[in-house]
Amino acid sequence: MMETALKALFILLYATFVGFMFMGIIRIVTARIHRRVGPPIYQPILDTIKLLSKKSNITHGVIYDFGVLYALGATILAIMFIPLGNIGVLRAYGDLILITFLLEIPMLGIMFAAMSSGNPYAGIGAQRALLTMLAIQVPLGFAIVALAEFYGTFSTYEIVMAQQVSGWSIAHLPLLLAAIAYDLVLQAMFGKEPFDIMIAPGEISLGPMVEFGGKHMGILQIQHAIALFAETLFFSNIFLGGAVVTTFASPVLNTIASLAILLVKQIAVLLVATFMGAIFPRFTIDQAAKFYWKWPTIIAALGAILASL
Amino acid sequence: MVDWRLFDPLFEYARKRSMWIVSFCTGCGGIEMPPLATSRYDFERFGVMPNPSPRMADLFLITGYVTPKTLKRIIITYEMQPDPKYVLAHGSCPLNGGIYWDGYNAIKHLDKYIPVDVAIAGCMPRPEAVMDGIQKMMELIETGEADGWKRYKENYEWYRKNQDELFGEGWREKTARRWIPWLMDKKKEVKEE
Amino acid sequence: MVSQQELIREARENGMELLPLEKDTYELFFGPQHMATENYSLILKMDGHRVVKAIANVGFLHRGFEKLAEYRPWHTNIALLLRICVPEPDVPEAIYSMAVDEIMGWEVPDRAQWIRTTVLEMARVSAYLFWIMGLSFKLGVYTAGQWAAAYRERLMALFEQLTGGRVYHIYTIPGGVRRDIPGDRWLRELKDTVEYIKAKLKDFDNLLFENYIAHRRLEGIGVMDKKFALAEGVTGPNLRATGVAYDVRRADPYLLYPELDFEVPVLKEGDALARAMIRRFELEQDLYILEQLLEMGPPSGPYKVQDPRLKNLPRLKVPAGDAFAHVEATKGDFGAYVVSDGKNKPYRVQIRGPSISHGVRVIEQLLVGARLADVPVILMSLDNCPPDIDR
Amino acid sequence: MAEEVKATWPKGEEIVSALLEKAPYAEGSVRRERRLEFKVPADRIVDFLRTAKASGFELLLQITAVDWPNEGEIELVYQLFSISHGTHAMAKTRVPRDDARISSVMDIYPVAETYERDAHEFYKVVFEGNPKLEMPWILEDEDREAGVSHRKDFDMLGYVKKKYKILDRFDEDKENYVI
Repeated sequence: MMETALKALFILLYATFVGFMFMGIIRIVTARIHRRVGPPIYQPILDTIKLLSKKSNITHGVIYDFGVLYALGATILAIMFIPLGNIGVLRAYGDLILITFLLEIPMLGIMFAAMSSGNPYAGIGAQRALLTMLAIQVPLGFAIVALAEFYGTFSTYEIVMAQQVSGWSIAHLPLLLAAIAYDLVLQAMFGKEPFDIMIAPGEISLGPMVEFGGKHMGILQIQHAIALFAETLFFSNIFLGGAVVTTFASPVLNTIASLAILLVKQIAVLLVATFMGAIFPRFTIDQAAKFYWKWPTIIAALGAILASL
Repeated sequence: MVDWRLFDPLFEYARKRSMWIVSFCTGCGGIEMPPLATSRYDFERFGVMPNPSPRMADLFLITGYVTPKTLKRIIITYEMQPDPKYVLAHGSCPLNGGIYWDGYNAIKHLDKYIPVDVAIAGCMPRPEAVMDGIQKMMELIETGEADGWKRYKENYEWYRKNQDELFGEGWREKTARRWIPWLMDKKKEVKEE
Repeated sequence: MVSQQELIREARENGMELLPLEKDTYELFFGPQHMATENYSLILKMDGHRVVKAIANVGFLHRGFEKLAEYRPWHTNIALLLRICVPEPDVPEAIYSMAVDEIMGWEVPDRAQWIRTTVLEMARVSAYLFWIMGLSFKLGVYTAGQWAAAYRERLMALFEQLTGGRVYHIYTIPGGVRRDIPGDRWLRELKDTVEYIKAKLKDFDNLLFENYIAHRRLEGIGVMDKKFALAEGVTGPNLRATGVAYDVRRADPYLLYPELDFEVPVLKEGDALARAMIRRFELEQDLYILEQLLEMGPPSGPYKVQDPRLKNLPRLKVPAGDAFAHVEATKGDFGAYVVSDGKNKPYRVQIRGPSISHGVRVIEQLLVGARLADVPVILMSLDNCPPDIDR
Repeated sequence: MAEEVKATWPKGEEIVSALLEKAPYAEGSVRRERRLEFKVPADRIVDFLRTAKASGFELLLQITAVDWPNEGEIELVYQLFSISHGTHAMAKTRVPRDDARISSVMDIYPVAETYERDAHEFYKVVFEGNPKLEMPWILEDEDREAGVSHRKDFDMLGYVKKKYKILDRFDEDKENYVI
């Protein structure tokens, strides 16, 4: 029991820290593409500390406070189900569909809070977020069906183990197609262009987040950091082979090595998303929905069909 | 209970190094904001970042002259910001009216209406001067002298009196109502209470 | 901590009405505290994410220039009036000086004409780069905007060498320019900058003007036809995007433009994409004009009129009369009407900014039926500049 | 002076005489190349602009109001531009200062609505037929009520002193101040 609690705590701390580093990396890489120096890598941590230290002048009711915590809770729960190298708390129950669901519901929490704030921009942002969620379900579903068909299991841990034998998922054509579709979906989950429709600073002033200030925004920053970590980790696990290192005698060394391998893969996923975000304009919401229901869906469905053959 | 005062130095450091600007370019100084944000000057190095929402912003850059019409929005936006918040007035015009010292539609002394922490003189101040102002603001935050938001709370009556003298009583409601009759399809009269 | 419900109750108790909303629509105050509008406010009546009605609320930048100009001597007004158009402050300087030249009957020397033309073209290039930045920030492709603002800095540095000011130059004065070109080195640097920006145009094409998503975002929104555009007083690139080849530099030539070789790009579609493409072609044309000017080289001679009255500018008296002068700015037809009654101050100065027609009636009509996501894009594609309207 | 370079543009003379044939109540002249000038009585301005638009003056660039208190009149200058002829033209008309009324030209040039709102706000000229004159334009309500205008009799410095209670660099003894 004690060991499980310690493991959970470690995962949480590690995910938060690395997630913040990821946010810093995104900002630095974007700045370098813009030919700027960019902020220090620990800038998101400073931002969060500052936001948490601010005073709240106004509240918008219970749901407004609860929604943010709900989002954070769901993300923390999701990170527990995803296998992190050799460490895992609930990884045995880490069902593909469950994790996908848990990675999406933080958005619902943010939406609860946004809707209860009464700001029209937040309302529009929440509508856009809902429609984006609806749009990404279809390719996401097909991608997961492709995985499940190919490996014959829904368990993330088993998929990771199977990849140690048969090679990375993306080495197989059906799963490569599924990975491409999933990567496009990931762009919307990260909130990067061309699918940052729900925040769209130039249009609706950050959308759902427009009323959040101080502590609410601080908690959302932590949630965002953990979610970044969880989403990249999930992708690395199911498509990029995860990391199961057993070469060293010491389990500690094995853990460190697998974490390092995972980190490299996660950063690769992150960089692809950042580069895509830097060169594309933003879609409007109807164009994005049409796009998701067209190309990624076709690609993922093809993958699912090929996988089931 | 945790005594949060223990963490004050950490908070001050974080506040200093992460100032988010309200994206409200109030005058011609807005033209120097893009150069500041881009590769030649790049204020993101110091964690300064424009932010679309006033609810999560710390620093209010008054970039240039302020007309009474804008000042109404500035006051509302300033009051929406959560504490602690800082105001950096940019250019000669918020100081004493600048080139519009005899103009009927430019505010002469901005600090009568909202507290100003740092002012940068010049028209138009060069980006280097603005960077200098931001550095000065960082110093003031570190030493705790950037207390405009405290002054605004303590002397709220005085500020309120000045604002009401300029705009007339009940200007907030009047401004919110002003456009409603024109937005309706049938021109309706808005009741006066 | 006050909750929203309490605030609403308190408001009701105090007799305040909440905003009366019509069924199924809501009001959206778009600006002035908004990333897309900058000192300009749109009051939108929305149905879902479609705009039902739009009203432009202007006047956030009103400083009463036209009244202030009546209180200031002729030469001081240049330092005042150039603040009307912040992205290209040389335009108000030039039109005011041209109008005063006409009343005074001054023939501006060749060298001054060359310098004025060069400065105006440099201002056009920098304003177009600034506009690229605005459009790309509204579309979400921040990379192009960041690069455009960085290239603009090179022109700012050149302006600084020439005039001593980065943004506000106060350089063109009645009768010529304030001081001479600093030397050949400046000309060489200008040549380098022109070549540099010309080489970088390809990047903007890839990121913005030939990008698939950008085309999807821009095409088919904010469509104007020729008749509508002419009736609404639309000028500049916005008019040329509807198929009317009206460019002040060709229709009413001034300075050195009759001697220069350049094209006036015209497109027929009249939508936001056409307006964006016109501006991109014009940026290329402006760089070409600058190349021609540099090849021509500044003519020798004085850089301002040899007139004893120019020696003591504060005592300058302009004979009674009136004159209208206009130039082609990046936003459209920028004009000044100056009336003098023979004193040392203008009797009346009226500045006609192009946005007074784009930013009020045109935008109100183009926005009806547009999606909320298109509002900033349409606003930016018209290149609306609020200080023109407010003055 | 403008008169020195007068009448050196034959094409302009043609345009003016063609237009004056259709509108005999107006006076017209050529100032210089691409600058025409017309003087129109205030009650015929709508007819004149309709004729002008039909004969090629497509654009209305601005309506400028100039206050002449000594003559007790407000001069309205309609800045027209003709793309087909490539010339600018001013149509000048005068209305009495105390009762400044003129009919709106909105149905000829719809954009005139904006210019008329501007002239109404700052010169108190009433344009009959313009529905948006009372709509808030640039000035705030309190300024409108206080009578801010750009007419020559508006005491700007006094108003500034009253409104902002400060005018630091102003010396009342000086007739002309230079900043």
